[in-house]
Amino acid sequence: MRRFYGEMLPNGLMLGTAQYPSPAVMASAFRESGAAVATVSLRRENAQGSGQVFWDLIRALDVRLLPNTAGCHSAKEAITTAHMARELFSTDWIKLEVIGHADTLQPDPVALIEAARVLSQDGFKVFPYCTEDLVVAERLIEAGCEVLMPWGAPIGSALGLNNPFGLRSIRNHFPEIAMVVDAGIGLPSHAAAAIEMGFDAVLLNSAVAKAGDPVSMARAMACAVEAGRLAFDSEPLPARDMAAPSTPVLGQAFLS
Amino acid sequence: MRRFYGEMLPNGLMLGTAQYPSPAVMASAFRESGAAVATVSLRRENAQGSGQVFWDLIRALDVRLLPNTAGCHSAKEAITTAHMARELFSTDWIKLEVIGHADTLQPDPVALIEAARVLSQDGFKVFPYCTEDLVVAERLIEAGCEVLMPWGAPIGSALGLNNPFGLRSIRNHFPEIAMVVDAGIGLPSHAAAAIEMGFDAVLLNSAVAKAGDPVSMARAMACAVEAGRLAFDSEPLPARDMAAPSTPVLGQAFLS
Amino acid sequence: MRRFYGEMLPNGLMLGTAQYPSPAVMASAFRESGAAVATVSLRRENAQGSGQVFWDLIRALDVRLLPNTAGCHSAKEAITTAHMARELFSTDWIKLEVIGHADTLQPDPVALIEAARVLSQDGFKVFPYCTEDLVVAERLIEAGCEVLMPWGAPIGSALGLNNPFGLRSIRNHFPEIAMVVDAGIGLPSHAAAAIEMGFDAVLLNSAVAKAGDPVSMARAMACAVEAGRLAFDSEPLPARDMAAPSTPVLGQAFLS
Amino acid sequence: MRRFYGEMLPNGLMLGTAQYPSPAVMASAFRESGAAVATVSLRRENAQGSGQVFWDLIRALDVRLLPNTAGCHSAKEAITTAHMARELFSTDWIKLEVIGHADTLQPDPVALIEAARVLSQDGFKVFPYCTEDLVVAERLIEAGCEVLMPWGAPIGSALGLNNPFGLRSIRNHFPEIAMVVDAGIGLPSHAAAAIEMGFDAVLLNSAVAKAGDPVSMARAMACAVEAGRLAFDSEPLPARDMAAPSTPVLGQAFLS
Amino acid sequence: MPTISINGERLFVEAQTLEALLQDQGFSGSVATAVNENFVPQTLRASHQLNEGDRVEILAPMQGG
Amino acid sequence: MPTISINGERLFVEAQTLEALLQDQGFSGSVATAVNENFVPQTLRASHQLNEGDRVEILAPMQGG
Amino acid sequence: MPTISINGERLFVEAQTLEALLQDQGFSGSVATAVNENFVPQTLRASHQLNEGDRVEILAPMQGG
Amino acid sequence: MPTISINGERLFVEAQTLEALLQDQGFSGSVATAVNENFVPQTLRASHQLNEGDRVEILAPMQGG
Repeated sequence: MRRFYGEMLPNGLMLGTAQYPSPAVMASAFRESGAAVATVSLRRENAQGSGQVFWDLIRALDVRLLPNTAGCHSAKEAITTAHMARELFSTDWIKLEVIGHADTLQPDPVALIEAARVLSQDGFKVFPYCTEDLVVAERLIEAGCEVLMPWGAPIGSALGLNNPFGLRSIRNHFPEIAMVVDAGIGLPSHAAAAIEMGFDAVLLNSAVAKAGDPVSMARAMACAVEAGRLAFDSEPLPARDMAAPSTPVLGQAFLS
Repeated sequence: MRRFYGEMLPNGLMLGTAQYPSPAVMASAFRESGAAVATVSLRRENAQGSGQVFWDLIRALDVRLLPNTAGCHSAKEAITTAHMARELFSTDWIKLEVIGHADTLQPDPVALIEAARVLSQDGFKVFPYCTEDLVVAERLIEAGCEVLMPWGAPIGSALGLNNPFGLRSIRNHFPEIAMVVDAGIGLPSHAAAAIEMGFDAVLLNSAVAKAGDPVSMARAMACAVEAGRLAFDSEPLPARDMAAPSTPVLGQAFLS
Repeated sequence: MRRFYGEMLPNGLMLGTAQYPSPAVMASAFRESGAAVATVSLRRENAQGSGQVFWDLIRALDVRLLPNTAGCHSAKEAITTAHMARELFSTDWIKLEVIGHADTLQPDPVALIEAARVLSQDGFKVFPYCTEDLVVAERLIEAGCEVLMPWGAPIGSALGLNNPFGLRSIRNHFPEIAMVVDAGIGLPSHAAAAIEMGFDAVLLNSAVAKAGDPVSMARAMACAVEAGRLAFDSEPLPARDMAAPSTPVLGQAFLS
Repeated sequence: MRRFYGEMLPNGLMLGTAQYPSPAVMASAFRESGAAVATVSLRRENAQGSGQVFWDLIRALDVRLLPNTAGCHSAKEAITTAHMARELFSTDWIKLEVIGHADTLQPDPVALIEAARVLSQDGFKVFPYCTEDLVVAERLIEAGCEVLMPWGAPIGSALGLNNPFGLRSIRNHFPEIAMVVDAGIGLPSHAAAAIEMGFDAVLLNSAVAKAGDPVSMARAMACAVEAGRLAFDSEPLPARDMAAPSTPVLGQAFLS
Repeated sequence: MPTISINGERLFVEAQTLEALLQDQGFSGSVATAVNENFVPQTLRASHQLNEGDRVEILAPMQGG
Repeated sequence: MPTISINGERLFVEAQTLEALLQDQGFSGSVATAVNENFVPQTLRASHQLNEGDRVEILAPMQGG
Repeated sequence: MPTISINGERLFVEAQTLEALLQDQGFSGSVATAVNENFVPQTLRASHQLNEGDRVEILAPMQGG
Repeated sequence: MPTISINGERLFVEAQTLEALLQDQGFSGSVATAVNENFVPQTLRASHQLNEGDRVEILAPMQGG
């Protein structure tokens, strides 16, 4: 498991904080899963200070925070939001989202590269939410990114890994870069498959928060990530087209 | 998780005992994975009693045994082997294998149904190794089987779940029957996917025994089975074609 | 393209005659597609002789007939139906269907093998509707079948080729046997893929008869079968994981 | 089938002119397939005028030409090449390729959008070679493109349609835009599947030129495109999970 | 006068043979016949005696997939 | 007395600086601020003069994915 | 003195019963037995007479998948 | 007498214009030209003066995918 901007994470599970039935359920999901990282966001505060309750809750989780720039549609907007997040959450980690398509929330590659360059120069440690596009990946790395977060499938779709070829390709072309499959993961088997391919972590939110039982689903995802990690490190048996007996054929009795 | 002939298993991992680099590695793989069931077999004994060493080892694992009839090519041969196994391993559980195709070790459905009928009448609790064929499944159930073991892919292929449609179909058509995906599993994501589909357990051997590190791969598989089980019980978010934001869009700042 | 019981067919399209909006549409679909074979069936005649109209229509198509035993649930029933069909349609070709599962119409392998043996001995040229099961395939060949008709997917599902691994496997294990992918084909790309794999023909019905425009869909399927046949005979470029330029790089200008 | 910059094409097959065993084979492949469009390129001419032979050959094909900017790595280079191509081939159609990744020849989205904008303003009818990225697609359309050419898989890979979800998505999001699946197609079933999804054409080269028999493979592709077109226009039967009999069950005999 | 079933319907019939039955019932076109689940070829219909309770199936060509 | 917009709502405010504005409007917890789409760090709020028509954004932590 | 096959090997043996055979051949641990492809339970070994040409299988636990 | 590069090869040439260069070098068929990475249309070749160090590209039709 690669380091994230020099930092070793205890495991490869990153979990979002949105859409849980209640704050208590969210807190349990984090406790039970032991997720290494929590993604958070920013919104307009009102005079009642309703954002502070969430803030207290999130600090109590005692987990690494990764603020995002969700909802930003331009580089400028994302850059300003990143600065606000850095001050507010006291971290230079930023999950850079620049929405390019309103329906699918697919990232805008041009604005993403631009924002990544500016933010990297401003000392941010940028985690760009991107597609599996190799060329955009290369530009993001040139822009200063040491981590990439290619999607598995559209946000909230629970479709899993839509383009396994593309994901294998991006993973293999940049062996030094830590990578997180972000978005689209719906089931533990998707998460395990991503880690088995060589990805360092997965980031998911709605698959946990919107499951019937978010807490046990969070645990399921933690198990899946561990399973994938162990398998990746265990040198798995390669698949092959032909079959072979798994019981030795020596000393076979003749009973027919 | 359904019962297996009335018996509750602690988890859905069944592990083979063949092809490990050493007996010690095998024992560790069982200890570390906590596998609920160990499959075993029979072979011609020599006067030095070399089978006894394995027997002592296997008893020390303190795990439920499931002897198989591997290598049998006819109903008659499988039936005789089952009787010998019952006496030797003191269990009426039998993994019924009747090989129909020498290359792929694919089961012979006709002989399998016949052997299952005879053995069920003789008081065996038959775990038939079969394909995803619904009609053969129905005949096996009529023959007395309360458990089915459809394959995922050819034995030793590590290809995973070759026919997800067929597996979903057999799983859904016989909701009362405990089912184990046997053969073909190569990675934790395969195992998790099987359990997520509603299968009660997976049985695997070479994916663990022939991995570079069988012990950690055994743990990986245990995690994957737990992940699948938790997910199945957590009412997962259904996949959908369209995308949705996982961050609420209320209170979005205007920074552009 | 292999022969079918010694007979060369002009092309690999076999088309069913059921479920068309009208007899005229059916006749056009056959004319426009040039299908080599028409499948037909039997039903209880009434005193008005309503079956005779269909019979006149079908004879006017001037196409090879392949009667089926659809709806039969036992070997006995299928055998009797086959005899009636032989007399009625003046052909010893019979598409042998023995339903094993009411919902999915999946074949009963045991009864299928039995009926195939009896009918082959009675001089029939049996075209058994089967699954991709290698062992059942071997038994059917032993029973006298020189043609196999494995399904692509359940009848009427339009799902295409559910288990490509299994289909490749059955195709490759019996290189001498003519094979038809029967059932499940919904689109021309499914039909082409089957022929590209080495199958000799496809048999389909609802994909054509229940399309919005059955006649043009029949033509589409004829084109697809021809495309697959030409490709199979053209030694296609093998797929490869890496990319290569399709424009020669010699003499490249420097304009940047 | 949509128009390409207002122009109706006789069919949806676009064929490359590179990599054939000989010019004569290339000419036959075009004649036999009736491809609507031929892609061509530019290279440094020598004093012997060896490019003129190809030029005479290509004019004799009497087919619409689509020059490309293959091998260009920057917007500037592609723009200059496009201008040279327009003069040389007397057409304002240009297949815009801007390579972003040397290994996979994946397009550079940033340079592609820039070049597309400049060329559109210069009166070119730009056919941009792109990925299935929705946001890049939108930018290309804003830049003036009325046609898009998303890839199926890396150039020369013959892998087919790597990301069917992504291709369906781009196809459905821009219903007015003519689209060609370019690159990656290896078999007729790939080409048919693209057209069945709603793409207007396919562009391929190595699948034909490097097949054992390029001429018959060219015909295979023409058939596949026609099959896909007919099917798309025939309102195909939708796929469904459950099975249905394709023979009416009324009047079923009782023979068992 | 035997009671037999024709295509699932019970009838009193005067015909003594399968051939006669077909004529009496007005079947004139291409049909195939089975009695008690056994095929009776056209050539044997005239000599095939019907018995009380026989189940006769008279089938004609139909559409099929 | 300038008219500014706070989180999209137009207000007449007396505060001359961003710091004063936050106090007057009762924002006491953890917030981050931007004026006219540019980030204003906490340390500069006291010296950041507000002008007529300024668009002030005051953001707090929230759930995110 | 009958010639029998034990696990595929032909031997002249003095033992009259399966039980005696196992003892004579030194099989002492956990084994299961079949004669001529039929299972012979442990409890019947003492009474199971061996005949010329019998095919005896003596099986022990082994690894399996 | 300027030194220019033609399709990547350096040459001393006498031609003063692009048009003259093409004639001198024997290019007679269908070609397109660029100088210093900028397209020079056929109609402007006669008036396009060549300078020391110019990079001239002369391209012809070729196969492409």
